[in-house]
Amino acid sequence: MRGLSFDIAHMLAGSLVLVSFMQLYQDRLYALLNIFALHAAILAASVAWQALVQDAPHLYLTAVLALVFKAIIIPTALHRIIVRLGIHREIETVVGVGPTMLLGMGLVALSMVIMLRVTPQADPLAREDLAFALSVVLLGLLMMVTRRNAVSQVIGFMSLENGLVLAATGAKGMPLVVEISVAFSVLIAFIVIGIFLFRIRERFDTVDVQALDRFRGERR
Amino acid sequence: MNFLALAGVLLIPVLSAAVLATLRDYRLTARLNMLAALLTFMMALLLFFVEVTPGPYLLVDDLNKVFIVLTTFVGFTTSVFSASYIGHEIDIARLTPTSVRFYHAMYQMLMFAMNLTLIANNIGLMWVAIEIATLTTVLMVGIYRTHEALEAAWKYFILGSVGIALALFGTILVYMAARPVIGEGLDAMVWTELVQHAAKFDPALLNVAFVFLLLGYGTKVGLAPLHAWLPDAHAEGPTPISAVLSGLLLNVALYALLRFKMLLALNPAAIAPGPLMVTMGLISCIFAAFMLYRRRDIKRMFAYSSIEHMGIIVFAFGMGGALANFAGLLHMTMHSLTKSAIFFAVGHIAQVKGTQRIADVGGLTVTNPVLGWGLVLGVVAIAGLPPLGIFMSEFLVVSSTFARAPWLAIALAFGILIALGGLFLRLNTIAFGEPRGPTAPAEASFVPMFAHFAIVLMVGIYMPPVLVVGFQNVAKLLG
Amino acid sequence: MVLFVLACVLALLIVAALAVALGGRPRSGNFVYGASLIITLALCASALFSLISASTPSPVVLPLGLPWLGAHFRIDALAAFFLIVVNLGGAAASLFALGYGHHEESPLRVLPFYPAYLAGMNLVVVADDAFSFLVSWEFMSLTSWALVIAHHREHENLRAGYVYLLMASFGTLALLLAFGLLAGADGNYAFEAIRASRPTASIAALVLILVLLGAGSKAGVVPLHAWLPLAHPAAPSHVSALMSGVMTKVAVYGFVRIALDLIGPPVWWWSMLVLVIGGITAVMGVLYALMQHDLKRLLAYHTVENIGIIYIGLGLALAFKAYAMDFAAALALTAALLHVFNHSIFKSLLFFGAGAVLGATGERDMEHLGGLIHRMPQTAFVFLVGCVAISALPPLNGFVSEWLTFQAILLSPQLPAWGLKFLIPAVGALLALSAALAAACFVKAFGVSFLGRPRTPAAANAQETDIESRIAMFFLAALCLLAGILPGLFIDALAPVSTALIAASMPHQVGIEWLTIVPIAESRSSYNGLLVFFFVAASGWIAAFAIHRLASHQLRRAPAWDCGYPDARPETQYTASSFAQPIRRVYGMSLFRAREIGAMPPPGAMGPARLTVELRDLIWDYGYAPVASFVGFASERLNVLQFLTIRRYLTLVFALLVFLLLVLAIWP
Amino acid sequence: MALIRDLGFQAMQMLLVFLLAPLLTGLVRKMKARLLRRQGPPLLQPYRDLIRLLRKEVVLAENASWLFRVIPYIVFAGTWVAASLVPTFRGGLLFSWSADLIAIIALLGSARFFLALAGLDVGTSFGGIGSSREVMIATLAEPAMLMIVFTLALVAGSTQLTTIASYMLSSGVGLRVSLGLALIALIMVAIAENARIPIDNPATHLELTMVHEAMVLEYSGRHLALIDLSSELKLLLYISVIGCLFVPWGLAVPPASLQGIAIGIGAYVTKLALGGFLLAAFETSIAKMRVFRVPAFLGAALMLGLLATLLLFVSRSL
Repeated sequence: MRGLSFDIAHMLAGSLVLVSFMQLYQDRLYALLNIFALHAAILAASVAWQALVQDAPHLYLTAVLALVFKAIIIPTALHRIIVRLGIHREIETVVGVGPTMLLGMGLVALSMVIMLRVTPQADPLAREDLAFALSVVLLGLLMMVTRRNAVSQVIGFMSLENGLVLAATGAKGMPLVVEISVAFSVLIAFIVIGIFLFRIRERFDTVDVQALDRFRGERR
Repeated sequence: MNFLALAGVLLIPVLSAAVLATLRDYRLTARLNMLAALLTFMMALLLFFVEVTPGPYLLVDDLNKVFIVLTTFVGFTTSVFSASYIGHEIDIARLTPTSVRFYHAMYQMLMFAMNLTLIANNIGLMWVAIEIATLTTVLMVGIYRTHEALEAAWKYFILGSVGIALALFGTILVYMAARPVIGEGLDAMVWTELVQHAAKFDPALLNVAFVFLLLGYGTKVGLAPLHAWLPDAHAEGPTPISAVLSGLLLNVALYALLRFKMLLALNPAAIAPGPLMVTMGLISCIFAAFMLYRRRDIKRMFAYSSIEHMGIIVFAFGMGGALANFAGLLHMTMHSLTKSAIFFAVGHIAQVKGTQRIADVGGLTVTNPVLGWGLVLGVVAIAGLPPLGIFMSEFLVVSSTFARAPWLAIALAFGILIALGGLFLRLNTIAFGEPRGPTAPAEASFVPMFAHFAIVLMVGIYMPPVLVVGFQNVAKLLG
Repeated sequence: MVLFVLACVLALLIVAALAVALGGRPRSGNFVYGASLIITLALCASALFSLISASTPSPVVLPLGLPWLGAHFRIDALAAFFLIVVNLGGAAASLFALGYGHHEESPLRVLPFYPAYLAGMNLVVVADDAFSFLVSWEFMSLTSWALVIAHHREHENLRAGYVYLLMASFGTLALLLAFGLLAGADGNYAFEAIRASRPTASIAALVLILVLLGAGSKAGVVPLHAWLPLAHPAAPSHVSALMSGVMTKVAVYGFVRIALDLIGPPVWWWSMLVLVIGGITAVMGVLYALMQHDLKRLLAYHTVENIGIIYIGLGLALAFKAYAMDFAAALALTAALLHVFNHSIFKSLLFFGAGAVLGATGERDMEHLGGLIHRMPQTAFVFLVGCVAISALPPLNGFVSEWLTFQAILLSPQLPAWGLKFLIPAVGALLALSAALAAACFVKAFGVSFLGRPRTPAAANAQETDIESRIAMFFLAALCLLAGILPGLFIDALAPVSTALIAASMPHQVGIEWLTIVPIAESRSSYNGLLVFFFVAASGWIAAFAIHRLASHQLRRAPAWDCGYPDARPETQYTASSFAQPIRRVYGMSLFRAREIGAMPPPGAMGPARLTVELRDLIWDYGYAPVASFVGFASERLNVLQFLTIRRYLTLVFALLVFLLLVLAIWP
Repeated sequence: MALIRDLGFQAMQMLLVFLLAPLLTGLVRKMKARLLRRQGPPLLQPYRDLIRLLRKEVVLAENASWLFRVIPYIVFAGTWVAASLVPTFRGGLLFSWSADLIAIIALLGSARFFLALAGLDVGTSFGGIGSSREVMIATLAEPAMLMIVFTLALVAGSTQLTTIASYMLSSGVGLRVSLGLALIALIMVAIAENARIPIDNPATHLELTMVHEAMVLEYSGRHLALIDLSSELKLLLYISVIGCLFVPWGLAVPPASLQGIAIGIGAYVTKLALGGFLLAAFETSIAKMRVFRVPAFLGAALMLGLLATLLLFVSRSL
């Protein structure tokens, strides 16, 4: 049993990294949203599997939380925002897709090298999980950096948080307090973003971060 | 009795935040806000005289005892200042009464979050507290709803959240490193446990954790490459918030970073955190010093001065050794007192002159002498000129560093000199010369400002022994 | 004794605080200046007593300052002497200010800082550990900065204050680094501990260079002097007298205390550094002074020259001490310290004179003065005495210290170092050149502003200054004469100082008959100020008596002869720049790129021809301007970082994260 | 008893110097006239001029101040004291211990200082020309003079004139390059200080050339007499300094007998005459220099003095 549970957890975490790559590839907002929903779903599955393996009931709660909020509610809300703001047709990547993917590969390699230095006596599951979590975080950050549109930056930020949840659940026995708080903060963060988007929408008639920059303080 | 004090420091802000959220009249809420801050400060003072056994979630030791008192004291004086400031802002209709109700509630939540960070024993709880502090300040920075305010808040939110996320990842890594040694569950998150077993942790994990923590909490401290949110948040937010941000939040974030630096210092195999902090401190000190020259907004200038001072403090802790650590702790307290006092003065100046542009403010010592000379005293203090306290810490840092690493000390001295040049270049136009702009006298409370300057002057000349003993054994603790 | 001095310093600070409280009322000026006069006189008396009685220095430790160290205060012979210099200048300035103070239109900006400034200077001299030394050193600069920008309405005063504070902080940081080196990593900052721990040769050399930067910039040594002629004239006259006459001496004290006392036995090549700097400072200072036509700037630049002379004396002392020629070192040090005393007297006197002129005419520019000797006879006489003293002419004190320095130079062939063998004659020539140029400079200063015909109505109806100012000036003039006539008294008073620093002092002077002073040996050289003065006075009296009896007494007033075509218009007189024209042609061409541009009107046009003199301050153009432009350039380039988009800031964070992770990946 | 004798000698010296000065100037003028094949004024003409001036009334400019009237007395007193300190016929004078060579130069410096002030007092352009040029010449002449004093002090080991003279008499001095350089420099400085031909023309009133005359243009009567007498005294002083330092033979040694004194006076008078003749010859053989070439001339003197000092610093024997 030991081998199988490890392989499945390993497969789920690996697929999460794969989906993060797919996110980088997208340049349409709608597609990006759907991929993000898939990303959240895989995260929920992985968390659920971890709950099963570590027989820690509280993880189920996190899995459900992740699935309901991140896979369903947030994508639909963002979908409606995109329709209202009418920004679904813009292509807003900064660096071409090719170099971004190369950079992504480099980041994953880097996180592997770093995590391999961790001494083997820590159980291998933790080491693998952390490597994947680190790559998801780095990819999320890369996505925030290479996108101009505020919504896609928010999605990048969300995938970064998914990486965090993956790492948190990977750590066996991490007290519940942390998981709930992680979820709690994600929620709050999202609400705040929403408020901002609307307010930003109300003020600037567009959500492109470029437009925001023209109103930087202290004109040069 | 001791648990009462601990509980008080946390519960009073939370309860008052809830109460303030419901009340409507802003004069009442302002006074309540002051009362709550005063009560919290009393409780914090109590902590000084009472021995508290560190529980799984809360901890009071020499390091945070001083900072708790400092945070609550500055919180109280800022609430006194913000009462008169908000009153004036509403008179000139820059703020609507509803947002003010929301403002006072958020103010108390911020106080709660900072107190929680300081006395949290559980690193996860510490992270949550900092997250709450970030979110509340983001909301308060955007309270004016002008374009620049929103842009500043949005920038602060994005950079802050990314920083916080990295910090969380660092915290998780610390837990992962602690779990095989201390065992699963709550104990692996309790700082006092971590300190005892730090030597046995896996060094590679600790290194990665420290990198993430340095970047995560470093963003909140405002070190050079990660500082981008700080100037705009200070300039566009209401001045009491700039005072709290500059005076307290930077210190609290640095306090969290120091907790983790202790862990790393205890583990010999891990890389030494010193050089990393020294380089980042030096870069931010010199970078911020050069940025002072082109500033056209008075609050943004003092924000860069905060970055510069945080650079000096991180440099001091990076250098390590009893003398440098003592200087760093002293500099943290002195800087928060001086910078918040300066922001009190700047707040009134902005209200009297109706603008924050340096070009439109002139001859302050002629039109409002008390305010003008208060600002001059503040700039003299922040530039590190003697009788005032910051000179003592800069004296210790530069001279103790010069004996060990001459080039670093020369670079730091160069940064301090450039910063002094920038500050006084602007002070000449603001405080002296022909008066510009409206010359109405400022009806405002100068008590908090001059209280801070009095303390800084007193410490510059004679340091009370209780403070000295506290700092000295913490300095040994920091390694 | 130390406690008494500290009590007086505290009293001064209390007076400063009171001045803030009752600054507004008219009589407050008299109270502040009167109180500081009394306190400084008390301090001066106690310092004189402690110097003469050569009592053992009893250190006092107060619980202030660094918590684990406390603040150490001690008065040894050196400190006692400089206390006298500081408080004598302070007392004279306070007495002068009693009268002159009424001209001040914003007293609240001057009164509180004046006593604090005096307190700061006294503290520097008394401090006995690095921290309290630097705190009082910078407090002194801070209060003088506040005084410099007292008249903050004129923009150039603000600029002067800004440049001054920057240079002062640069000096303090240099001193801070020097003390950091001396105190070592574990930070034992007390002077006792520093003296006990002998630094290695390389550290001592580095400390000397840092002290030259730190104390040198405050004293106004040439490359670092640029702030002095800006700041000193900007302050009110009694404060600029204090700054020029007294603060530069405190800077010299700082240099002597560290270079001769704390570092330990000097190495011979140190003296070459100090001598070169002293020589260049002396000549450049007086050449700059010659080119000025603003009276107070001229005096400020001239302070730079006298500091050069003092540093030449100190350089010689270092050289002799390095080769353990103690008597010669004692002579050089006594010459330098005597010049410190003399300069603080006659420079304060001259600044008081300039202040009186400014008060009476409201003009500082010599081109707008002239003929003041008729309107202000007593000020003119006293200013003349000051000019004669500063030009080192026999009966007065300037000549004595310069003569002693020459005697020290004449002793130097015995120094074996080859470098010194070539350097000292050159420095001797520079010293002689600067003495002659000083005489030229003060002929111009006195002649153009006091003699001739008034060039402006303001100069025409100037009134004599008030009585207190004149008393202060006459007191200092009398002191100049006394020091010139009876130098033996002052040299013996300095003996304990040189024994403290060099363990040897000049031979006892008072014993020698006729009160002559003999620096080394009877056969070598001796000078008797009293006899020379008496001899000149007697022969002058004989001539006057003889002419009074034999020659005719008729005297007739007539228009000036002027070779047959008298022209009474004041424009025909020689002005400051025309007086300096020959000297400018000789020295100015290379040093200041002096150029005279004559603008002739087109033929037939009746416009006047214009002659403008264009001088460039090379040290400012090639020393200070590049630094300012670098800071401007750097801040301009870095300013871009303020206006990036959020995405770019994130890229910064991301890049730093990846870089640090790479460092971890490659870490061994 | 010794004190009175010394006082007597000092008074004799002062009187001798006072009387011989106009004679020397008269001699120089006579010599120049003779060299130009002119009759020239009688030897005692300077005495007559002085007496004439003493009897005439003083014409003062309207805005001349009290300083203008006091300066002649100061200048005369300073020059007279300086002249009487230089050993002429006998070394070891009573007051020579009160001031050494540096003090004498400084005394002359103060006399020049006050004279320059007198030039500026009346406020005419001529006074200004004279003072500014005089002061410019002084800035180079005085350092050169001090360098010469350094050379002599290093050779003789003292700055006291009597000690130097006695050292020069002793065999220890020998022929030295530095002393030669010092002599040439001293002659150049003497010419500049006394406003002789190449630097300034004592006889002319041509505005562009005169330096010393321009300063004293406004003086008349008894004041002018004093000024002329002091410039004559200065000429005598410089010649007696050159005589005492470089041509010391015949100088009576302090415990000298009457016969020694007589030889001393005789030697001194011959030295004066020889000096006067050489000066006259030199003046007639050279034309006046443009004012702005004077710095080159005096710069050379300063360099010579510095070179001499440098040589002595480097080695004792040069």
